[in-house]
Amino acid sequence: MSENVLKVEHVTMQFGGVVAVDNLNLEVNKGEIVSLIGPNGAGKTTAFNVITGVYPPTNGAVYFQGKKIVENHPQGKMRRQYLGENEGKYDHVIAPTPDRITKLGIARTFQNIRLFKSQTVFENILIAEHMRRTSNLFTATLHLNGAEERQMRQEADRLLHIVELDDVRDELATSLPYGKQRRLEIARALATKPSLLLLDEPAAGMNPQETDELTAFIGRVRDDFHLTIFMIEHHMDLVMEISDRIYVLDFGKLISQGTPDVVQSDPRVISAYLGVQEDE
Amino acid sequence: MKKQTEAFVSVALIAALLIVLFVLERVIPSTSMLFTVLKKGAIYALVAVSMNLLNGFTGLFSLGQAGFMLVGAYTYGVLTIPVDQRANVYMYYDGGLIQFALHPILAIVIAGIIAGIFAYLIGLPVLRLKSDYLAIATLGFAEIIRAVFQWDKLGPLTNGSNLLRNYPSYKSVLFYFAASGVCIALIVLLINSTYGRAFKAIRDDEVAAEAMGINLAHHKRIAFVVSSFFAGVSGALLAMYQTSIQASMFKSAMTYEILLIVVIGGIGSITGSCISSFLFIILSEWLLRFLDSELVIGGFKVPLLRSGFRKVVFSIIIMIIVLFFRQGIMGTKEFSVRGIYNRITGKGRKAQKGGAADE
Amino acid sequence: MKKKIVSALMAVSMAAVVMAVPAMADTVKIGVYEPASGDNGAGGKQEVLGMQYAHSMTPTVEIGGVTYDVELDIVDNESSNDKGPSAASKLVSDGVSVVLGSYGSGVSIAASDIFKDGGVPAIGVTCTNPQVTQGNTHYFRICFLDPFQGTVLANFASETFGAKKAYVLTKLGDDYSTGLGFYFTKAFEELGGEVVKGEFPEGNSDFTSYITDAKNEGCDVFFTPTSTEAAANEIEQAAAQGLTIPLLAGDTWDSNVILNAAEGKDVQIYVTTFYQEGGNPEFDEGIKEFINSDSTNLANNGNDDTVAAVSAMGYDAYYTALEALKAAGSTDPAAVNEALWGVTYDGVSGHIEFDQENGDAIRNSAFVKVANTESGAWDFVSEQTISE
Amino acid sequence: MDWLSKNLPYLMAGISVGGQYALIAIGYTMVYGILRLINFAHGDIFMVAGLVMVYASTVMPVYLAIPLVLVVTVVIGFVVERVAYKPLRSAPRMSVMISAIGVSYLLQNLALYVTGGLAQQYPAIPWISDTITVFGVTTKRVTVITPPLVIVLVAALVMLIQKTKIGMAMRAASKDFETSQLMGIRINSVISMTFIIGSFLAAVGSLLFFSNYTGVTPTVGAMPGLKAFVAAVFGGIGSIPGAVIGAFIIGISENIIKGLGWTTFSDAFTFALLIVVLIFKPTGLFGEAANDKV
Repeated sequence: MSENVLKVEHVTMQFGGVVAVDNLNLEVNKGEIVSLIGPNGAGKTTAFNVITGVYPPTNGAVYFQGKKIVENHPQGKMRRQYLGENEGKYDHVIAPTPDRITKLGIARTFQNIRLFKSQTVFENILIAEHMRRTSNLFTATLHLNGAEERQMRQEADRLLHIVELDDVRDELATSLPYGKQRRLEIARALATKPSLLLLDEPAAGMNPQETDELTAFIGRVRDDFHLTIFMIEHHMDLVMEISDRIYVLDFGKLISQGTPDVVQSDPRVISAYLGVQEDE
Repeated sequence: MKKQTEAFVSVALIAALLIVLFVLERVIPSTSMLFTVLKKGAIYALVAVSMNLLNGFTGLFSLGQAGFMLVGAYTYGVLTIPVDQRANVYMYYDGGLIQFALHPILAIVIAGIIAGIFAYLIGLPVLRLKSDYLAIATLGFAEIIRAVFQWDKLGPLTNGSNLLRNYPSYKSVLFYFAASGVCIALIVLLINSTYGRAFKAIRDDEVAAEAMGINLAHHKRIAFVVSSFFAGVSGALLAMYQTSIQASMFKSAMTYEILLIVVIGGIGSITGSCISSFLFIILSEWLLRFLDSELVIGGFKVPLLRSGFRKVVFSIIIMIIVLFFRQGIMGTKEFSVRGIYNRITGKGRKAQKGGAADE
Repeated sequence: MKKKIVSALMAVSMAAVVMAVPAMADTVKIGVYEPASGDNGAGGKQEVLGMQYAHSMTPTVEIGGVTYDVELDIVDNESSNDKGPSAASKLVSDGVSVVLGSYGSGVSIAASDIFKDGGVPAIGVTCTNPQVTQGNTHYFRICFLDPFQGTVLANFASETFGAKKAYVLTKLGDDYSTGLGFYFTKAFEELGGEVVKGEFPEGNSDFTSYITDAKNEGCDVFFTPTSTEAAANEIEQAAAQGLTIPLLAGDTWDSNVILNAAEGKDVQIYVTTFYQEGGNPEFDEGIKEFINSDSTNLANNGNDDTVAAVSAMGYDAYYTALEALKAAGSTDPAAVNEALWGVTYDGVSGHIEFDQENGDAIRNSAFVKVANTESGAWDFVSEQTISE
Repeated sequence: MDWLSKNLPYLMAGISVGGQYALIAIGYTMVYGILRLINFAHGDIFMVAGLVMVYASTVMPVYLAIPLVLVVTVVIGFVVERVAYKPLRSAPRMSVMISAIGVSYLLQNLALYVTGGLAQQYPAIPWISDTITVFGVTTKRVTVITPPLVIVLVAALVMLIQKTKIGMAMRAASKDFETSQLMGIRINSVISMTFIIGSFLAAVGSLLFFSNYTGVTPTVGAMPGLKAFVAAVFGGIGSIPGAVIGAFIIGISENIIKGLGWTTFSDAFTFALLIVVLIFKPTGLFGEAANDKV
């Protein structure tokens, strides 16, 4: 068995009567770039949200590096149930809130860019350092953590340099052109030092040239940071070029999986995307 | 301009302000209205900044400020009334339960802590609520606290519906500026620390902040408790300034007033809150008072002027600010030495985020 | 742009402040610290009317051989313990020699230390709570006190109605109300009666449940020392619910607000008060004329010319202040404060003389009046005295 | 029978107050449903309606004064929206809420100025204000007619919203503000209509409320307003039946609390109830759950 970083097992997510994700099973192995594709409303982002702890799933579990990090709870009130006190009862880690998932090493970006609007590029990156602080409220307030603070800033600057955003360091994040905002969001996710990076439509709204740049960027990031990448994307050029494997989701169900070549020629995928043939 | 120079100039300016106040106190009679409004302005600046920490910097819409001020004010009053005065103050409750008195400074700190404890307990359930719901729940809590403090059965502790008074208070305006200044400085330091960055991240985007590994519940609670701590301290200062307090003063109208100050100053601007609280207090308590009395100039009776007109004019001014100057006095900018320096020298316009007043 | 507007506003208000200060030539200022709005606005305005009438009668005073013009410096304390102190500071900062007021004990207590710190003596007009003057040397008062008033009312309830059980309804967070309720309860229980307590919060206008409570408990009297604002609602609802037991209240209810509310309704209302119309015909006639001469005055008196006891008290307070100024021979507040201890004055409401402990008027009688719901006037019932 | 005549007054007072809260609460809930705005000034509009009646009745007979009150209140509601809220349509929600607080402040201070700070006695409206006896309990007729009147008005309102074109537009706007704009709904007239209906009901509520509790002061609207808002949240904001049921629950429980002798906490209890509901059912009793889109 190859070393899987992420394993999603029988995950079902229901909102009221709507089944957004239906019995999803998938694996992402170390060092891979895996894509999740499917038509709009197929439940891709919902799957991401389950993995990152935004919604507790109706059923199923998520494993990260072999540890169970998310599982269903009979009442669906997992958050309350598992906040802290029950942690010791399990041999695996239960980390249902997004911040704890992030601390475990899963970072993500969002479909509709979610940068910190009122802050500069530098500050956006710097925020990720917060979770690694060793100072407490008092030492931080009284600025007794000078060394740590300097280190945080150095780290952030270093990352900015790597992603080539140091020329816009002090610009407001929202004043950047679209492509750079995307890159900043990825950089911000990288700042949390993840081992798994989830990208939600990183190329959405980009022109071909920007998409090409992004493709190169993602590949470079994977290599430089020794990452595993799991990504939702619509740009087929990008997906086919970069992905090691692809999962296809339609109406919440997995309909196909495999290497780009396999998926590309799968008739179920074609019909899901074109949609109409079967109905006629 | 170098960082050290900047810090030095800032400190020098603050020192100059204190010296001016010190001199003023010796020149102008201490009963002057000037000192009254300065004291109250300093207290309101603190509570406005503490509210800004929540509403402006953490994005938590809380309307419980008056409630926490009440807790602070009562804690201060209850703990500092001299023992020999207690029989007099607690005359309906046989001198009350507590028979000791603490040093005022100590009591101020405890006032903040007790308010913080209340906030912690209240925060456990309500901080899970979002925006308007949080606002209405905190407003409700302030009302509940008020009723509890007036409860007859707690009379031996809180003196029920009756005033607390005869506790010690500092008269000098310098004390209020120093106390309020230290607290505001602490809040500024907090906002500029890594915690402050986390608060701002939460304000800008909760979901993204959580994805950055920031524990929402924990940080919201910190902001709520810290804000309430300082509201409690300002309540204690208000008690001192008023020389007597009663739970019925701390109505929701008080919270609205503070909220207006924050908005007029600019949500997310500390200096804005300070400037606007002084403006607000000076205008409403002092300069506009003439509108309340009839005025005859050269045999001509100025129309409209009579009791209550001051408030009408004042509320119209507020509406104009709210409608036409939505950013308030400062927006989210800060008034800083560096900002002025850059303005004068024309340097660093582009890169500066925290520039001077209005650009 | 914003800055310009703000500075323009500041400039205008500054200018207006400067203009508002009249030329000062041999003027003595008497501060009037009274509510013109809020719960006690109605009473405060009537009290001020008495002072204004007195001022119109005697606008000058001779101090140390010089004739001074008296100027009334009136501020509104908004019936609020919160806004009161800043109004009081305004008076102190204006340099008044002596302060009159306030109607309502809470605001008086709240401002007490402001006057003390400013070194200005104050003469309480109708604030009856003991705490106003207790333990300070600058607050005096010309009316009776709540322990006395509460006892009078308890005795009255017990003697006149044979009451065994009383419902006491007070307002939460109101010193006057809870204080008088406390003293009534104490006296009534000493007489062997039983008390059922109710409290209503600020802003409450629904009293039906309290009235039902009183009925269900089988109370014989309904004692409710509250502001007139709440009183109007209470009377209305008591009448609507057919409350047959008498309503008893303290001095605040001696107001035409109560008469208007009670007119034509089936309720019995008894109050204790400082002055009964007809007690001094000359004064009555004069002040009625004063009230009727000006539409503002008439409005301030509630649109009729019933003489309120508080107006008589305000009138007496003004003259007491003049006596003190004369005795002090100076407009210096400290001197006035010193002189006040020895001031005596025979006013329309009776003889005024301060005890040497707290500066309270030595008074041992109160009038009991009943609201005549047909004529809309107060009828005299009795003069109650308590001899210790 | 004895038990009934002892306890019925609490219940009747509760139902009657509840009905009056309900009429105010509908205004809150409709406005919130569309604009996501807590219209803090709504309670003060209720107060202004009371004052208009006081002054109108001194110069004209009651049967003319009542329609005048309704018209004037509606106009005020309309104007407040146009002047204080419409310019802020694109502003952050906090600004609009502050504007609402500002309007509330202004209305209260204007009332303070006009009345000189004194409580005004509400005129007795013939028939409604008469004293009657129900099951041995003496009360005003208004107490008895409030609940049926509220039900009739609410039924009419629900009909309006379900059947008419403007009602449909309102529902669309409260479901999705932006999209309904794109669909060609004239959003400004929908919002104005909401304020008009809300103010109209507040005016009717004020007629009933002040006939029972006759003192009109500048701040008299604050507490009923706040409680009506609590009722709206309680019932699930945006839901009209929810607001009405919430209002009745609050009115009744508040009076039961008083009847139990916990008079100190009659207001506090309302808020405690609210917080409990919000914690266990954050969208109120009948509110729809909405998930944040991530």
